[in-house]
This record gives sequence, structure tokens and C-alpha cells, in this order.
Amino acid sequence: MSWFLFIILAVFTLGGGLGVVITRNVVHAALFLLVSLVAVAGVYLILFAEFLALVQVLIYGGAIIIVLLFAIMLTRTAEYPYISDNRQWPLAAIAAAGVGVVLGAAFWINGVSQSTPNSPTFSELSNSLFTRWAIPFEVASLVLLVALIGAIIIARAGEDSR
Amino acid sequence: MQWAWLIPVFSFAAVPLIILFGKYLPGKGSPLAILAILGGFALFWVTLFGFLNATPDTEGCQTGEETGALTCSYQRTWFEAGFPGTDNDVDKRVRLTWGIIIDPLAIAMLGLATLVALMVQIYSLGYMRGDARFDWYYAFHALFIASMLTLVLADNFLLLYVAWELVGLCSYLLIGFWFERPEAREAAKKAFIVTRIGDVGLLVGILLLWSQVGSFSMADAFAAAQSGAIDHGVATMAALLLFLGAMGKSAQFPFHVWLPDAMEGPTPVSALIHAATMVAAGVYLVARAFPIFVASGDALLIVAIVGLVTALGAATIALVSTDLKRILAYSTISHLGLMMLSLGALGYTAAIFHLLAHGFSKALLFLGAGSVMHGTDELDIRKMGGLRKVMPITAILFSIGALSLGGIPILAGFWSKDEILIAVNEHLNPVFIVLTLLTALLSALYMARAMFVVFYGRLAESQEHAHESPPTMTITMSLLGVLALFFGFMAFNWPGDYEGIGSFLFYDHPEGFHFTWWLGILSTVLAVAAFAYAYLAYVRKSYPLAGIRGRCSGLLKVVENKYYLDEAYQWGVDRVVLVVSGFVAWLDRAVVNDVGVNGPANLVRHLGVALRLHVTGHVYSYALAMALGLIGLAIFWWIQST
Amino acid sequence: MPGLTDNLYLLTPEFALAGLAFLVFIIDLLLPEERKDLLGWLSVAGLLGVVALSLVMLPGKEATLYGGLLAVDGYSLFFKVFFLGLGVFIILSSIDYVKLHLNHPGEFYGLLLFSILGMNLMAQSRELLTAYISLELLSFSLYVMVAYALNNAKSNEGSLKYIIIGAFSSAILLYGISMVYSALGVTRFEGISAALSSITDLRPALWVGLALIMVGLGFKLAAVPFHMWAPDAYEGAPLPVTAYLAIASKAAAFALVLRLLSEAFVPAADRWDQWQIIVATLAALSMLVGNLVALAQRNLKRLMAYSSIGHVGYILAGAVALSTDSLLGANGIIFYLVGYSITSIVVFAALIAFFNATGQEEIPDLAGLADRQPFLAMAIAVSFFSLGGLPIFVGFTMKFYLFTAVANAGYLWLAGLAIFTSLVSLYYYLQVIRQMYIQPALAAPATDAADGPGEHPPAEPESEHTHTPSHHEPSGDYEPLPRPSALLLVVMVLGLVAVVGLGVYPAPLLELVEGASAAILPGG
Amino acid sequence: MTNFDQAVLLLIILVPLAGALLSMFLPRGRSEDAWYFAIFVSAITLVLSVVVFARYDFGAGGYQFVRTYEWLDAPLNIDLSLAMDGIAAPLVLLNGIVLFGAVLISQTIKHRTRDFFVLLLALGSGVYGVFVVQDLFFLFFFYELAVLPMYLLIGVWGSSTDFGSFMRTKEYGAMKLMLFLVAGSVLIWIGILALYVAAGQAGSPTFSIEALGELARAGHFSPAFQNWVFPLFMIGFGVLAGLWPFHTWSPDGHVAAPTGVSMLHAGVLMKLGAFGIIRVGMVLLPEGAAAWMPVLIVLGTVNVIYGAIAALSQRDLKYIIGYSSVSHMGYVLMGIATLHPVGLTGAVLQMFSHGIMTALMFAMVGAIYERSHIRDITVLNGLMKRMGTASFFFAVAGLASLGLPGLSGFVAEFMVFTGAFRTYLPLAVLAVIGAAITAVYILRLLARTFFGEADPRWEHLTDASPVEKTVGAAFALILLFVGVWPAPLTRVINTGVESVLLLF
Amino acid sequence: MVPLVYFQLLSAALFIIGLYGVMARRSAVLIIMSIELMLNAVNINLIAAASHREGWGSFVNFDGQIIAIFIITVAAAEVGLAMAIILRMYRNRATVNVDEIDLMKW
Repeated sequence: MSWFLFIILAVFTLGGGLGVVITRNVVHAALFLLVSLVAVAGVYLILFAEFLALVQVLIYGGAIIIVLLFAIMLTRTAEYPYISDNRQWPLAAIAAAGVGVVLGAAFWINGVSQSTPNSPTFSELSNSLFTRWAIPFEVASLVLLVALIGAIIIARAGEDSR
Repeated sequence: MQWAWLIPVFSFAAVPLIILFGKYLPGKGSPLAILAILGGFALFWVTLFGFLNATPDTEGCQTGEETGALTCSYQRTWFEAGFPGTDNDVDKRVRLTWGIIIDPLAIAMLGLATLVALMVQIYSLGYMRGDARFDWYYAFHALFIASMLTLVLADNFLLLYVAWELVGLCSYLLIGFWFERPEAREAAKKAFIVTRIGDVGLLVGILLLWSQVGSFSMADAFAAAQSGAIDHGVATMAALLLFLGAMGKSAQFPFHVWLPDAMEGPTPVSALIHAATMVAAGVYLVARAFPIFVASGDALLIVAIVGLVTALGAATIALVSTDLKRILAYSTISHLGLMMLSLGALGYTAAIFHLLAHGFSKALLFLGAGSVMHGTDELDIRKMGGLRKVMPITAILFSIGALSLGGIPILAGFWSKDEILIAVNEHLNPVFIVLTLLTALLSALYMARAMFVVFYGRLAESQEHAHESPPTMTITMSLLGVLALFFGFMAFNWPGDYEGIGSFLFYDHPEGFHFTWWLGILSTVLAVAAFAYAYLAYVRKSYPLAGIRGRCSGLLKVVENKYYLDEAYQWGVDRVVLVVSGFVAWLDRAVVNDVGVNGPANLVRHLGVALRLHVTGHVYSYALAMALGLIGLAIFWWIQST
Repeated sequence: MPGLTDNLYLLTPEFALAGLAFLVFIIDLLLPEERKDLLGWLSVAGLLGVVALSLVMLPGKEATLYGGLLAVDGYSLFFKVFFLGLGVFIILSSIDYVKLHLNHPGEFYGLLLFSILGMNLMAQSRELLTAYISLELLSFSLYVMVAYALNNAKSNEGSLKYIIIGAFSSAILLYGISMVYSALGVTRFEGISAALSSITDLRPALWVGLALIMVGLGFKLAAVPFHMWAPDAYEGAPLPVTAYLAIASKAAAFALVLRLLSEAFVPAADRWDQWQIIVATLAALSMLVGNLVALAQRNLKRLMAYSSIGHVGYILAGAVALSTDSLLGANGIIFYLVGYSITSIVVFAALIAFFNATGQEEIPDLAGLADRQPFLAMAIAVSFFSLGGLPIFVGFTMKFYLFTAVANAGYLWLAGLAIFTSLVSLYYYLQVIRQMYIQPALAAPATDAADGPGEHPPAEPESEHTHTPSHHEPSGDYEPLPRPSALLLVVMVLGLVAVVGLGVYPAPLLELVEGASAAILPGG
Repeated sequence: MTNFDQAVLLLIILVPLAGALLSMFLPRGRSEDAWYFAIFVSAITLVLSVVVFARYDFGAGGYQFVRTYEWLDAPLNIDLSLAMDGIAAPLVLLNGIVLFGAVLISQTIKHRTRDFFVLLLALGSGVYGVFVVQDLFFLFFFYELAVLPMYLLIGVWGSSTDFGSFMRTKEYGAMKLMLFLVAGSVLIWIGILALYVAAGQAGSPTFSIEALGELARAGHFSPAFQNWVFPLFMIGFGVLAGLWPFHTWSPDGHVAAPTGVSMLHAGVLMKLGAFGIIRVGMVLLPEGAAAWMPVLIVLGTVNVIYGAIAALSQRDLKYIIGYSSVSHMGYVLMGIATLHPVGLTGAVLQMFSHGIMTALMFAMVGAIYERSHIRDITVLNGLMKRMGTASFFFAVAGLASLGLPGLSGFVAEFMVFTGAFRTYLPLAVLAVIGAAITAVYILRLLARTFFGEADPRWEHLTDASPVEKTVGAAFALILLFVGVWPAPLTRVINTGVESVLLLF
Repeated sequence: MVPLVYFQLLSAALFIIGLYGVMARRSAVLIIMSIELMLNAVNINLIAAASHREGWGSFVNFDGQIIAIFIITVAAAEVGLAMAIILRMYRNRATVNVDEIDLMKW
């Protein structure tokens, strides 16, 4: 059963991913991305990471895809639907394959260990997040703040003095 | 006698004084120089009598083990290099000394040098009057004679070399004294460079001896040579190297080319160079280092051959030269060759005797020529004639010199030349004596030619305004004339204490005066015949010279062009030295610099330019590079870890 | 976890810094446009306050917070003060520039303060995620600051490239973290080091993961081959930001890398021996590529970018010398960082002054600067000589120290290569000095900057036999530049004093440095 | 030891450095002030140099005026230890003299005068430092300090020359010189690091020359190690000493450099290289030195001959002197390579003698160039008529350089020949021949430029200024003094040479 | 149960797809999307490891999930900021194609 789910989700994850990097239409790419991200959320589920699955769907599926779509709309150009790869894509493919071989080999040699996935409860997770990981958490909030301020400054229209 | 070192010091001391204060002194400082050399001359006598009275017990004196001759020497340390306290170990240390040697050879040379220098300096008062650099002239002069005197007195090879080089420098300064004239400046340069080439040999020879003996001291070197401590081959090598130096200084073939050109200097300077200083130094060196030459034996033969070739070749050129001073110059070369020949023939005493006799005569001749120049501003003998009428004193004195050098009996030159003939006859192959006699004949012939053409016959029209020289010049010439006349008698064993120059000045064993009658008569006949012939040819004009000229025109041309030696050297300098030098300079710029230096520099820079292309400006290629780096790093890391 | 937050007060400086940043944002809202430079002064004052606070509170304190996430020790104190000091100088150098050329000064200073906070945390992190988040705080601020010249296409472009490559390398770094985590189950440095020294059959996933982390950090350091963003970001960014990028962000990255290597890798001596060669390779590549490519640059910022890549190579070479036996390597790196930063501050302060006066930033524009504004020329020349490694400047001493450490670690070839590339670097530094001192000031900007050895102007055919030395008397027709502002002068003078002072007598600094490195390499 | 003795070596380094720093605060624009101040500073250093030389006790020998200042403790252990031995003493004196002369002669610098003297004094300080420090770090520190100002000194105050077939700009000369010297120091640096590491392996990591020397004597440096490290020093320092084929920076640099800089550079700076080979290479790596000396002496001989031959066909006065420096430094290298007490003494004396003579030549060439703006010997002629004093002093220097007895060059060269004669006879002969070639180019130069008819083109030239005359006379007198009585120098040098050669 | 290694391989595959996208795509927006794929690959890896890691170490270690939360946060911020910059770029240059964005190179 979990094998079946895994394969299905893996197909969607990778298929969506491939769609993102292969399709010639940007909007399609964003939708492929959505497919992939949701499938990833599914993967989280079969790993019993329900909270993460939730976060994934909310933030990625909800926020990030929307931002991306907005950006696509705002930066629309005539060739956008037919955007293609740059000239070095064969090299890129080779390099990516190389990285894949390295990573795959590393994981594969690591060996197949049988164990049952389990997951912390929400309260364990949040407890840890706000005690042990409090500092990174606070810093992460500052990161968000910085991104926010930056995005506002940079993207605000009508900045053309000086 | 210990104070003999002051002889050169007087003159050395005069130099800076004249240079610094000459402008403000009466006579522009010339009296200083003359006083200095006068002091030297006086001290020479003191030294001479001191030496005559010296015994092996006198401080610093000893009798040579082999020769039995008395030698006195006095040293002070100059400086030391290397480890202290390891005396005479050539690998540890060298100790250099100031030292003087007083022996008959040195004394004879001292006498010649001081006297001739004194005469020349007094003579120059008149000759150089009014010259813009009068003070410098006397300064150089003083330096010149001081160096020569140091050379003569040096008891070690290093000091000798020091003085040797200074002599070379002074000849450079004096030959080029009128440096505004390109010929003078070129001649000076030539003199310095040519002699300098010989000096390379001298220095190497000195160092070779040092490395064998462990000391620069002549006494040590001679002792080693005589005791056979020096290997025969090394002795020959050293002797030849020393002789190389002597060849340069004494203008032996093929280094003689500088001497005729050296005529570009003021004439009194020529007198000094030719009689007492520069060229005498070479003969003096060979005489001084005679033990080494003797130890070698082979070297002596080379000396003799070089001497003979020089003597004969120069005599032929003198015969056809038309410049009065050049005739004298070639004559000097020829006579120097004779001296060398004599030394090579073991005629040590003869050579020195001839050196002295020739010195006085040649000084006289040059001063005479200077007087002629002073009176006529002319040196080409073809434009002269009959000067006897306007310059009688000069004419007489010049004639004395010419006769003396020509080998007319009872004059100094006759006796000394005769000694040489004897030595050659005794010790060398018969070919040598034949050629030596030929040289003697030629010598008489060219002297006679010069004498007759210039002073006798009809007074040339252009010379009518000529006048006799001032007394400073004529008086000094007269003194030299007296010496040229009577110096030859020094050879005789006079009654009393004086036993002849051969017992005063000797190598190996004292020799009394001896005379080989057939040689004496033969040489007399030859000399007289030459003078007679010249009289007929140049004064009476009764002998058709043109015929001879016509018949030997080819030979004549070669001789007139001085056997094309100058041209050969010029070719060598232009085509070899300058080409090599130009090549090296080009190499340095085009290869070493442009390829060897700029090459790598450009390579690095172009590498930089090429390498920067990897930053394409496209962000995806940055990512690609990172990915490739990632692969490399991961694999590298993995491999390292297992 | 009991006692997890007992020592929270040790983070007071960080909280104060964050507070200061918020204060700046708030006051920004209240100030009128023309008084915004007060914000700079406020930041400076605040930073100095935080420095004082740190110096009062922290010396001698040794503590680990949050179960090993953060360390408060001599090392972090040293870097804290160092970063805050850098911040002071950067802000001082930027006040004029910001007033003249940039909008939104309040946010500028606020972001700068946040990024300093990020740097401080980087130096303190003892855990991969904390380090990563701190690093992102720094990076995000920098992304924004690089883009701060909003209507300048180059600024946009630099920022875009920077953020793309930054995010890309973040992903790689994170993947590395995930692999380390999946292999070991820990992300704390001491856990990694314990695992490295104990586990006998370590797994490839760990190796590859660590390699990926090095790639991610390599990006931040701009080590070859992860350096290509740097020239573009440097060139695009406004000058003070370039300075900040070149100096502070690099120093912070090294602070992190140094702690990571020292605490995680070096104690596992056997492993570290194997990995030194990898670091050495990166170092060698960085020196070579950085210095060689710098030869071909015309833009001053770009030149500084490549030169800084070269310097990264040297410092990485120093990392090879890290060992538990000797503090030489760690000392060398920290000393080098300090020296390099101070020297670079002088360079950038001078460049900012020059830019403020002329708006130019190409090398040929500097022609005749020695006549037009001698002090600026002197400042640049001195700091370039220092960067080129010549005495009596700190550059010489720091290089000597660092290379000695490298050689002492058995990597004489690497030290040799470093010395050689220093020579190469001297060439382009001299080219700039040449522009300033030898080229006459021209009315039109000079034409060709790059003729060094090897390029002769074509020979004049008519110059037949004599050579004609040309007399280069300076023509009087140059325009003097206005004096640099007092602020920049102060920065430059202080910097120069430090450059010379540390070059002549670095002992006091090295004592401090030793305290710092002893904290991360207790065995040394 | 008096207090003065304890502080004098530090003072001798610090005085010019402090002078340089203080000069920076002189008011800009009044060039005379900077000159006067530099004269003041360099006069003090000259006095210090003379005093320290005079106070050196040659009877006792060894290192004197020893003083150590803590600079950096463990783990690097660098101390500023100062000491002077018999080899350094004459060079310190030389630097004092030449620096003073160079400052005096730089009266003609009117452009950015203050900066010029700042750099010049810094250069002098670096040179002093190299001679008197006993620590490799500081030796290298001062070595680089001496090199550093050269770029600007040549680049800013130099002159570019078009030679028709090629061009030498001052930028080129300065850049080439700088890169060359720094390239040399790359090797030196590597060598120093190698020594440090080797000392560390022997148990006591140190940069102290004294401590390293003890390690060397104790045999802690293996022959293989010495054999590969010594060439680093030999070539590295050799670059500065003009070692063939790394000499080419020298003529080009001199052609471009201003007078005072040429004087200091050819006069003193090139000696740093030879000094480094002795002080570092030979003392610390005796076996390596012994193994490499045949190479060095061959290169030295090539220097002598090659430099002389190349000088023969140069037309630019400064090129001639530049190549002659290459040639003369060849004697120094030969003397070092003989490993013979006399040869080595000769080498050190040659350093001194060449320093003075070449400085004098450059000073006089500078005087001529200042007035005629030309240095082409085929164009200049008859200068003796117009610039008698300058010509005279130039001739004196020229004669010293061709090894005329009575001037210092002879004594030094003679000793080098002597040493070489015992060890490498054929090369010694070649070197003597080189000296003869020197005579050829010097005389050719004198004949072309100074003698001959007065040229109306040069009628406007005035003779040397009082300052130039003073410098010329002083230098010429030194040449004469050393040539006539070298003992004051040699007895000091002997002690230094002895302690070096006892290692072999 | 699916062994850990398959999740890891899935993550690796997604990672290299993202990697390829970054290197091969022209549009800056698509590059950002590819980076998001890579980050998701990281998260899969982390969460899979965290889920299979019971009993390792001194406490039940679910740090992987925490890290994943942070990553998602940062990723969101990153996308926001990147989009702002892309937008600014578009306004200034009227393009978001990275192969046209090469004012600065070499």
C-alpha cells in the first residue's frame, strides 16, 4: 500500500518537476510546480509528517504559487508563452546527471535500512520549535521582515527619482 | 737608502697640490713638479751611493743565493684579507705590502727615469708655454713619473701591477692631453686599451705565480723559480703571461700599434714615454722577472722571436715613414724589439744597457723633434730640409742622437748595440744574428734619412721663418746630448773602483766589458755605409731613389701601410667585437627582455584576459559552474574520505 | 529542556542590536527627508553602544546556549566587536553616499543593522541550521542592499544574479545539511566532530553532504569555482554596499567557516588530514583565478571583486593550517581577516570619496589623482600596497603570518603559490597606482589602461639616430577634486593608522586574536 | 657597552623612517623645505653610520651592537634583533654615504618634492634594516620596504626615452623593476618559510638567523633540503643583485630612474641581493651553498662578460652604466661563489666600492642630463670643455670601474680574482678579460662624450652645481682613499668573512 | 514499508530536476521555480530522515522536521524578495530573460 502511494506520489512529484523545467509555457510551469508541491505534501503524509504536509500545502500551494503567478502576470512579455531553454541546456543536463549520479550513489551505497517511519506530535514539534529552536525561529522572523521590507522598497512603483 | 720610497712620493705629492692650487701658483705649479722630480733625482744619487756602500749586513739587504747580487728591500703591510695568522697559505689569506727593492736594475732605471723626466719637465716649460691646461700637464707628468718610479722600485708583483696600470693611465692622459683633437683622443684610447689587453696577461701571470708561491713578493717568486719549486710548464706559462704584459707596454708585435699613434700627445710626453717610462716598463718587467724566464727557457726563445720580429718589422716601416715623430716611434719599437731580443738571448746586461743608452738618445731625438715642431709647426719630413741653418743647436743635438742610435762608434748606441749583437751571436741560432745585423743596418739607414732630410741639404722655402727654441729646451737637450755622446763609456772597465756596467748590473754572474771584433767592425761598417748612402741619397740627391721605389712598389706599399695591421685590427673591432657586442645587446633586449621577460608577463596577462571569459555574465552559467564544482568537490571529497 | 535559556542574558547585545534596527525603522518614519542622515549617526552611536555593552558583559564568559546552538565565547566576542566595528566604519563611509545617491536611508541603515546581527549570529552558531538562518539574514539584507540603486540597471542585475545564485547555493547547502542529518541525525558541530572521529564506517552520504555544505559556504566566500556572482554583484551594487559585501559579508562567512572547520572537522584529525588537500585545492584555484582575472579589469569595483576572490584563496589556504596542535592557522586567518578588512575599508572609503566627487569608478578615471587629490591617491596607494603584501603595511605582516602557518602545516607548495599570486596581484594594484601617480590628469578620460610590460607604442619611423627622452612634466591643467568629506577623511585616516600600525606592531592585536582562536581550538 | 651602542642600530633604522613620516607633514609646495629636511635627516644617518662603523671592534669581530626587541611571541617567535658584523658594517657605511649623496643630488627634484623624499628616506631605512637585522622576518620586511618605493620613485620622477627602434617608458621600467624584484622576493619568501618549517621539524620553529644558524651547524638541515632551498635564495636575492639572466630590470630601471634613485639603487640596493646570499644563503645553508657555488660562479662570470659586452654597444649613458653594474655585480657574485676568504672579502669590498663608484657615475650623468636632456653618447661630445668638473668626476668613477689601481675598484676586483684564481681558474681568467672589456667601453664612452672638439650644440651647458661638485668630490675621494688604503675596510670585513667561511 | 533510501532517491531526483532547471531555463521566474523544486527535495530528504530516525542520539530526534519548517519559511521569503527584484528588473529593462541580462560580465 505505501509502496503504491509512494510510486504514485513520486511520479507526480517528479513529473511536475520535469514539467516545470521542460515546458515552454511559463504559466504551465507554475501549474506543474503546483502539482509537484502538492505531491510532495503527499509524500510528507506517508512519512506521517502531517504538520509539514499542512504547511506545505498552505505556504507553497497557497502563497508561493500565487506570488509566482503574480510575478508572471506582471512581467508578461510577448514571448512568454514560448519561453525556451537557454543554449547551454545540454551541458546543464549533463551536469545535472552528474550530480544525480553522485547523490544517488551516495544514498544507494548508504544501504537500505528497514524501519517504520514515525513522527512527533504537534505539541512535541511546537515545544521543540519554541524552546530549543527559539533563536533560529526569531532569526527566521527577522529574515521574513527583511524580505518584506526589501520587497516593498524594491518593487514599489514610481521609484524613479535619482 | 730606506728612504728611496720617497723618490716617487715626492712626485705623487705634487699631483694633488698642482691640481688644487696650480692655478694660483707661479708657473701654474710647474716648479712644484720640477722640484719634486729634482728631489727624486737627488735622492737617486743618495740611494745609489747608499747601495754602493751597502753590504749584506746592511739593514734589509742580502745577497741572492744563486746570483750573488746584492739586493735590498723594505716593506710595510698595505692590507690583509682572509684569516689572520695563517701566513702564506694561499687558501686562507693574502697579505699585501708596500715594498721597495733596491738593486742595480732598479737603480739604473731610477737614474734613467729621474734624469729624463727632469730634462723633459724643464724642456716642457718652454714647449708647453701658454697651454690652457699647463697645470694639468704638470700634474699628469708628475703622476706619470711617480708611477714609473714606483714600478721600478716595487718589490712585489702587486705593487708593480698597480704602478704598471697607473703608468698606462698617465700615458692615456698625456697622449690624449689635447683631447679636443679627435686623433689625440683616439690615440689615447688605443694606447690604453691595447696595453690593457697585455695587462690581462700580466695580471693572470701574477696571480698564477701567487697561487704557486703563496706570496706576491718577487723575491719569493724568484727563489721558487730558481730552486725549481715551480713546475717548468707553469714557469713557462707564467713567464709568457708576464711577457704578454710587457709586449703591451713595450709595444712588441702585434701590440705595437698604439705607439706610433701615441705621437698625438705633446712631444715631450713622447720623449718621456719612449725613453724612460711607458715602453721601458715592459723591458724592465722582463728583466725584473728574468729568473722566471730563465727557469722556463722556452719562454726566452719566444721573447727573442717576438723581439726580432718587432725590431725588423718596425725598422722597415720607419724607413718609409714620412712623419718625423713616427719615424722616431717606429725606431723606438724597433729598438725595444732589440732589447727583447737581447733578453731572449740571455743578454740581460746588454738589454738594460741598451735601454739606458737608447733612453738618453731617444729622449734627445724626441726633444729635438719637439724643438723642430716648436720652430716649424711641421712634422712631415718631405716638407722639411736644411733646418740646420735656422736651428743649429737643435740640428747638432739631433744629429748626435741619430748617430748614437744609428750605431756610429763611440756614441752610446754603438756600444750597447754591440753588446746585444754579442749576446745574440753567442746564444742564438745564426739566423738571428743575420737578421739582427739587418735590423742594425736599417736602423742606421732610417736614422740617417731622418737626420739628413730634416736638417741638411737646402733649406725648404716654407721653413724660412723657423726659429731656434728657447733655452729651457736647448739646455736640456744639450745635457741629454752629452749623455748620448759619452754614456757608452760606462760599459768600460775603468781604472779604479768602477768595473763597468756589466759588473754592476748583471744577472747570474758579473761580466766584464768584452768586445767581439768582427761583429764590432761589421756593425760599424754597416752603420757608416748606411749614413753614407743616406747622405748621397738625401743630401746630394745623387742616388735615384725613385728607381728603387718603382721596383719594389708592391713591397713598399705593404710596408708603407704598416703591414696592414691597423686595418686588420680595425676590421677585428668593427666586424667581430662590435658585431658580437651588438648581438649581445640585441639578445639582451629582444630575447632576454622581450621574450624572456615580457613573454611570461604577457602570458600571464593574456591568461588573465582569456580566463575572465569564463564569467559570461549569464547567471545560468554561473550555476553550471557551481554544479560542476559541486560534482568535482563531492567526488574529490568522497575519494579522499575512503 | 532544563537550563536551556538560563544564560539568555548573554544574548543581550544581539537583542540590543535588533532593537536598534527597529528603532531606526521607527525614527525613519518621524524624520523629514533631509534629516535622514541622522539615522546613520544614530546607527553608529547604537553600534558603539552595543560594542560597549558587549565589552562590558561578555569578556571571560564561556557558555553554550540552547543545547549547543549558539556559543558565547572569546571567538564570538572577538568577531562581535569586529563586525560591529566594521559596521561603524561602513556606515560612516556611507552616510555621504546615501545622502547623495540613495533613497530610503532609514531602511538602508536598518537592513545594515539586521545584517550585522546576522553576522554576529554566524560567528556564534554551532549548529548548521542556526548558521544557515543567520546567514540568510545577512544574505537577504545584502540582496536588498545590492539592489538599492533602484533605477540602475546594473544594480538590478547584480541583485538578481546574486539572489538567484544565492538561493541556488542555499538549496545546495540545505541539501548538504539534510544529507548530514540523514547520515548522522545531528546538525551540531560537536556532534559532527564526534561522529567523524568515532564512527568507523562512515557513509558516503555524509561525505557528499559535507561536500555540498562546503559548496554552499564556498558561494558565500566567493571561492572558485563558486565565485562568479561576486564580480557582478560588486559592480552592480552601490559603492558602500560593495564595500560591505567585500569586507563584512566575507569576514562573516569566514567566521562561520572557521568555526565549522575548527569545531567539526579539525578535531577529527585523521579525517581532517584527508580533507586538507581539498581545501587547499579550492584555495589554489581561488588565488589563481581571482588574481589572474583581476589583471584584465577596468572597473574598480570589479577589480576589487576579483582581488577579493584572490584574498579568499589566501585565507582558505590558511584554513589548511588549522589543527588541534597549533593556533598558527586560526590566528593567521583571523589576523588576515582583520587586516584585509581594515585595508579594504580604506580603499572603499577612498573610492566612495572619489565617486562622490566625480561619479566615476573606472580605473582610467583615476588618472592624475595624485595631483588632483593627493590624500585620496595616497590612501588608495597605501592600501593597495598593503593588499599586495608590502611592508610596512599590515598586508605584509598578515600575509607573512598566514603563509608561515600554511607552510608550517606542510603545504609549502600552497604557500609558494600564494606568494606567487601575490606577485601577480601586485601587477594590477600597481596599474591603478600608475594611473593615479604617473598618468597625467587628462581632460578626457584616459584611453588604454592596460599596457604593462610587453606593449611598446609603435616605434616612430622618423626618429632616426638619436633617442629623445620625453619629459613628462605634469601639465598644470588638471582640476583639483573637492576635499573628501570630514567623515571619509576620518575613516581613511583611522584606517591608514591601523594599516601602518598593525603592519609595524601587530602583537597587541594578535594577543586578542589568540584569545579568539583558543576558544574554538582549545587544544592548540 | 654604552647606551648609545645599544640603541644605535635601532636609531639607524628609525631615523630615516621617522624622517620620512615627518616629511609627510611638511607644508606642500615648498620644495626647498623638503630638501633641507631630507638633508638634515640623511646627515644624521650618515653620522650614525660613520660612528657605528668606526665603533665596530674589528679586533673582537663577530656580531656587535646586539640588541633584541620583543616583537611577537609564540607561536611565531619573531624578535627585532639587531646586530652588525664585519660584512654588514661597510655596507651600513655605504648606505649612509650614498643616501646622503642621493639626497643632496636630488636638489633638482621640483615636482612633488616632499613625496620624493618621503619615499627616498623610507627606501634608505629599509636598506639599513636589511643590513642590521638578525631575523628572517625582519630581513624580509626591510628587504621589501627597500623595494616598495622604487615603483613610485621611478614611475613619477623618472624619464621615458625613445630609442628609435624601441621605447622605454618610465612606467615600463618601474613596473619591470618592481615585478622583477618582487618575483625574486617570492623565492626568498618561500625559502624563508621552508627554513622555518625545517627548524620546526628540528624542534624549535624560529625565524632568528642566529638560532637557525645554530641549527644549521648542528646539522639539522639535511643536504637534500639545503640543496633545494639554497637556489631559492641564490636566485631570489640574485635577482636584486643583477644575477644573469635575471639582470634585465637593472639597465631599464636605471634608464628610467631619476638621478638620486639610480644612485641609491645601483649603489646600495643591488648590494642587498648579494648581502642576502651571504647572510641567509651561506650562513644558514652552507652545504647547499657549497653545492651550488659552481653554478653561481659560472653565472657571475657570465654577468661580468655579458654585461661588459652588452655595455660595449650601448649608446645611452645610463644603459652603459646599467650594464656596467650588471658586469660589476658579477664580480661580487664571483667573489661570493669562490668561498675563498680573499674572494669573499673582495666581494664585500667590491660591493662598497661599486656602490660609491656607480653612485658617482649616476650623479654626474644626472648632472649632464639635467642640463642637456640627452644621454646619447653619439650626440653628446666635448663635454670636458663645458662641464669640466662633472666630466672629471665621471672619469674618476669610470677609471675606478675599469679597475684602475689606486682607486677602490682595483683592490676589490683584484681580491675577487685572487680568490677565484684558487678555486675556478678558467673563470678567473675570463673575469680578468671582462675587466679589460670594461676598459674598452669606459674609454669609448669617455672618448665619445667628454673628449673631442667642443660642440657648439652644448655651449649652453653649465658646469656642475656646487652641490653636485661636492658630492662628486666626496665620492671621488672615497674611491681614492679606499683604493690607496683599503685596510680600514678590509680589517673589518675580514672578521665577518672569517666567521662566515668557518662554516665551510 | 518503503525504505528510507527510496525517499532519498526521490529527493535526489527532484533535486537534480531543479538543478537542471536553474541551469537550463531562460526566464528568471522559472529559475526561481526550479530553486523551489530543489528546496522541496531538501525537505523530502529531511522529513524522511526525521521519520526514520527514531532512537538515534540521546533523544527522539525530529530536528529534520523543524529544519523543514524553517526552510519553507525562508523559501517563501526568498520567493517574495526574488519576485520583487525580478519585477524591478522588468520595469527597468523590460525583460526577465537571464540571457539578456548580461550588462556585466568578464
